[in-house]
Amino acid sequence: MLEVRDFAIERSGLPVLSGLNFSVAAGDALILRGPNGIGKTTLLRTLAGLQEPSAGTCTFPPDEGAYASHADGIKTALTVQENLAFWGDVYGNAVPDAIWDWFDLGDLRDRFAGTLSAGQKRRVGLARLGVIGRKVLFLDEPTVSLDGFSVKLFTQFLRDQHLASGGIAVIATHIDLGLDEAETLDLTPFATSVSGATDSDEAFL
Amino acid sequence: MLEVRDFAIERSGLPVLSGLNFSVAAGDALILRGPNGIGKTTLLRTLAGLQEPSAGTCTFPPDEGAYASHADGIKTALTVQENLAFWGDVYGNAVPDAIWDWFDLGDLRDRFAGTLSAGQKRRVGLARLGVIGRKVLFLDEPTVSLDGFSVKLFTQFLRDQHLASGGIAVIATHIDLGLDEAETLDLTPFATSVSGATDSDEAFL
Amino acid sequence: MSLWEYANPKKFMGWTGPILPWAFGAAGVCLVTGLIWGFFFTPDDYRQGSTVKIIYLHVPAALMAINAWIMMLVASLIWLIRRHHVSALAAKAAAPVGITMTLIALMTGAIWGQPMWGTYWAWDPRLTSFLILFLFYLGYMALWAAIDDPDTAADLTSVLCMVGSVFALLSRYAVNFWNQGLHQGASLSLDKEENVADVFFFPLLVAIAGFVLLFFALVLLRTRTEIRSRRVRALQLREGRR
Amino acid sequence: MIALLLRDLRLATRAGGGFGLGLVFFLIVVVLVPFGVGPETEILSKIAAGILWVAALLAALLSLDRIFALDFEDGALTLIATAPIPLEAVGLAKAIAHWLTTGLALTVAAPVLGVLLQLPSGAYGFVALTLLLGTPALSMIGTFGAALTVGIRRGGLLLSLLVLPLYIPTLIFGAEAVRRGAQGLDATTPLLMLGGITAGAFAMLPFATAAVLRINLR
Amino acid sequence: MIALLLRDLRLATRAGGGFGLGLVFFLIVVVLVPFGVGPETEILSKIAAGILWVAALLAALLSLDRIFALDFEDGALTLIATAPIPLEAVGLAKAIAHWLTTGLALTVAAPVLGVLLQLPSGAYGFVALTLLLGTPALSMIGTFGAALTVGIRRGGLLLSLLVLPLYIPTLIFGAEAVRRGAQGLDATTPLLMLGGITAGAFAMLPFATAAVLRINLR
Amino acid sequence: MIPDLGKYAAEVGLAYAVSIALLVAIVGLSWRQSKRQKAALDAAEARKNG
Ligand code: HEM
Ligand SMILES: Nc1ncnc2c1ncn2[C@@H]1O[C@H](COP(=O)(O)OP(=O)(O)OP(=O)(O)O)[C@@H](O)[C@H]1O
Ligand SMILES: Nc1ncnc2c1ncn2[C@@H]1O[C@H](COP(=O)(O)OP(=O)(O)OP(=O)(O)O)[C@@H](O)[C@H]1O
Ligand SMILES: [Mg+2]
Ligand SMILES: [Mg+2]
Repeated sequence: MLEVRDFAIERSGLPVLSGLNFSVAAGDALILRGPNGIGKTTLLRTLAGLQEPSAGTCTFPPDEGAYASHADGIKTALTVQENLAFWGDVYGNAVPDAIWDWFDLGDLRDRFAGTLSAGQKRRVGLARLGVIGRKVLFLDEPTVSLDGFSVKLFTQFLRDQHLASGGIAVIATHIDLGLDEAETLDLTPFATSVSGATDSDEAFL
Repeated sequence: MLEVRDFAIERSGLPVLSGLNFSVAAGDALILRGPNGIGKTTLLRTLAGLQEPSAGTCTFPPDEGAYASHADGIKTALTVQENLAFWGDVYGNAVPDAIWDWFDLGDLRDRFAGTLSAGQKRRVGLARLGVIGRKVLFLDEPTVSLDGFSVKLFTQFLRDQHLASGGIAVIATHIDLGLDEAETLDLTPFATSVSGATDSDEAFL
Repeated sequence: MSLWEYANPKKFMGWTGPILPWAFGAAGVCLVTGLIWGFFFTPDDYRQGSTVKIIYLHVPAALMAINAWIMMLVASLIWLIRRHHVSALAAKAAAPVGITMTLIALMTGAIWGQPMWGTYWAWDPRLTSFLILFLFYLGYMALWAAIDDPDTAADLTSVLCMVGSVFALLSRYAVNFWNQGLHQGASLSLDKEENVADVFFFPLLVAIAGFVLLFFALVLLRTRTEIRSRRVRALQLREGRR
Repeated sequence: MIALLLRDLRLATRAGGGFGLGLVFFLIVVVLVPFGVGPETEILSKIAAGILWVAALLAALLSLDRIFALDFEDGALTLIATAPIPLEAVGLAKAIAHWLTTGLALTVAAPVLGVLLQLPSGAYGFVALTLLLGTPALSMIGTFGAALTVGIRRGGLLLSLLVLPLYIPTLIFGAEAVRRGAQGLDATTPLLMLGGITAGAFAMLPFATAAVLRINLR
Repeated sequence: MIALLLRDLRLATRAGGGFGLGLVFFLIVVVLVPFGVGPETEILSKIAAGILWVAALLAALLSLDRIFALDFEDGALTLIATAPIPLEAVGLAKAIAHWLTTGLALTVAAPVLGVLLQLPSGAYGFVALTLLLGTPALSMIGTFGAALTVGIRRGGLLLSLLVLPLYIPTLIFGAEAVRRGAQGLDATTPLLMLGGITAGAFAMLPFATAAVLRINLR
Repeated sequence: MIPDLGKYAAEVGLAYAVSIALLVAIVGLSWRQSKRQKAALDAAEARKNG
């Protein structure tokens, strides 16, 4: 259960979004929408705890959050298998055997990650989510560079593995994921009006 | 006029696509489709002359090609305006005033490129295409991270500015650009069977 | 009303504006008096000849070089603990003044060294530790300059200032251990017997007061500039938004 | 933390990973100096110990920017920061990995390269001992510096500028211990100081590193 | 080409751009050496000229990886390669920009830093002269090396390894000219050689740089 | 009125010249930056209000 109350966020001292209230129940996904620059990335980073909100609270079970951005931290000098095994070790999990099917990585298992195409690399990045076994996922445009088939694979993983086992996902995306049961939140109305001031700058305004 | 004959390409000595034949007339666009890893990126780089084809020829008016990849060469320490002006200088063109409208960059003009969101940055990268004034564009997933409105802006630019003035565009993409008049080429049938050997390796086979 | 209220940028601009000219005025008066007194109206030392006149620049600058760093350390701590923006900006503002003082101390010292020790530079501990201090200032300023986000820059430079202070002390001990010095010991102690003669001492005091006041005035002026630039930045960012 | 350490070691030993390059840089500086100062044995043997220490320090310094920058650029650092490892442990693991891939190799190589610089024979043991005691401090201090500059693109030279003054005490005590040792003087004090700096660095700097990383990832 | 040169200079002078850092590195190496070899004036003044040259060389070396790597990472290099500038001109522009931001500053600073190393008074002019003649070669050779390693992530140390042997002739002639000059001997031959290396580098290496860039961008 | 500085005139003069130059430089620099920033702020303020 993820609960966000009176949330306000800023980027480099500039207010970005405010007045956010929402909650996502276990097993549900929330899709964030909004034009470029509205603050989706900033919101996800703040929810994941990488930066402080300027107001409000975000609660979810401790040690259950995980964040995935564009840059998926794949080491080009390690093989796909080694990359995933590392994240398994960090989170104290084994790499599930099924993961190779979930993300159609069987053939790429022993390739160095540096020799993958853009979409293949992305699939490895997403497979990390299946390895770390976190319940609350914050995903920033997860399907960039993926072809239609891979998007389906990913949606299927989310639905059948992650959400089905009581997981939560908050996803920022510009395309249609085909995750019809998920609620959608348009961020446009929450954009902070220009006159709002944040902690760090209000002193100067 | 772009003409590609009996084209075959390789990546790190491994054959990727072969037997490609197509031509694109002035004022037309060609959309490349195909699953991840089929070789779209490799094909575009080869067409643009960044690597040699393993067979066949690609002809287009000399000094008219331009390539745009994911990495759009934007300097984070320069402002948007300075970034575009640099490319204008390199190609000997002035930055057209209309560019700020075409890509909705008016407000961002004096921002440092490093402080833009993913989509805003992408828009700057695309605006470069309007500055350099090249006729034959090879675009690799140009709309990644763009919201629906920006995708429309881009399609509009392609159609009304670039193609309308006799330009050519070859575009690899996984999403629907709404460029309905463009032909589509599915690369799947051209994937080279694994047994094919390339120039540089056949000596060892 | 707590004392901290004066550290609010608006308040700060308010109360510093009027005293700024006075600070510069007082600094100018003290500096001119001290230096003219020292340069024109003091006798030569029997051992050092007229070079003793360099003391009126050298010693105040050396004192302020160290004090500026200490002030930056305190300001950094205040920023880290209480997050008063003016405090971080004052630390930033002090660094260029501090490095100038360090440079003056180094250069007057070097010039003094030629007649006294026969060399512009010797790896004397006092001199060496000033050189190290110069490097710390350089690094600190470079870090400020390299980071775009002002709060991040303030945080990082504050940590650097703290860690750097520990290592600066360690360096001081290390260079003392490493080489025996040529430089004289402190003679500005309260213990009267070791003190320089009064003829040199009083103009020196006035010059020191001048340097202190000048430092104060410059830090005020520069802090005001930094506050303005933060405000410009905030306004510009705001304009840049749709 | 062990997983991170092992991964870093594995990455370092892969192609382009940087293992051994620190060593090579050390070798090259040592080789360059005689070309610069000329071949006289007598002068060389006087400056040998000092040059070895300076070269070791430069070699350590130049491999610092790999510590965090690669992980930062490909996003791994953000992910590690949200993983269940305290950032203090991350800093420590990184410093240890750096020492294992750089400092240890330098320590082993220094006596060998001493030959090129006509190092006096009594000094070999001291060079190895002081490097063994001192290079861990170089790695830990450097890790702090690398964390400080991680957000800055190509912060490599800035990193050097920030870290070098922090390295000076280690250098002084290290080189001084060798010089005293080689002349048969008592080298206890500098050796103790060297050990003290290393111990102190490992006791305090992981926390500073974590704090600075947190700020930079914000 | 002018556009590229101007952009590079502008980037270098922006925050985090690296202008002046080469200089600072030079300063730091010069400062470190006495800490390593000890404070004795007599030894220092003997090795001063050589150390200055070695330090200048290292400072130039360490700023090399900025030449192409930044442009490569953000894709600008690919775009420049398909732009209507010959790659030879790109190489030349990069080398000139590097020299203006590094070599020139080093040349100016070297006599000042000579004071710290107790450089003999007769040697100041020669240090400045040889650096002025020699550092352009360092920039051009380094640009070639940077082009060679541009595809390699964090190739910095590898770059040093590749470039250093190429730098050795410049170093030898440069340091030798200063030593002879300071002792009042005839320094014409090493000075001529130094000039020759620079001229040769600028005549040939832009082409090699362009060729290597072409291969690396493939 | 200029005091007799003896054989060290060059040194003392140089020391004073260098120091005063540096002091003037830092004061001038601070002053110029202050003016610049003030102008920039006034411009930004005007844009905001106008
Ligand atoms: C670059 C070189 C030098 C540096 C960095 C330097 C640094 C300092 C510092 C930090 C002080 C203040 C110490 C204190 O008050 O405790 C000082 C004081 C002083 N220095 Fe230097 N010094 C240098 C060269 C020289 C030389 C060459 C001379 C003359 C022979 C000299 C003569 C003095 C004197 C007379 C004092 C006043 C001592 C006292 O009353 O405390 N210094 N110097
Ligand atoms: N550096 C490399 N070394 C070896 N093989 C590579 C390298 N880069 C890509 N490949 C392989 O070459 C093939 C073509 O890759 P390419 O990047 O052209 O695909 P793509 O069609 O652009 O895919 P995507 O839609 O995922 O971007 C893939 O099978 C990929 O695994
Ligand atoms: N480093 C930065 N400094 C200052 N402002 C920034 C910085 N990064 C982003 N911004 C601004 O903060 C706002 C929110 O950016 P954010 O990246 O969260 O947008 P987003 O919704 O993820 O957009 P996109 O769909 O393009 O990825 C934007 O207006 C952007 O211009
Ligand atoms: Mg985003
Ligand atoms: Mg691709």
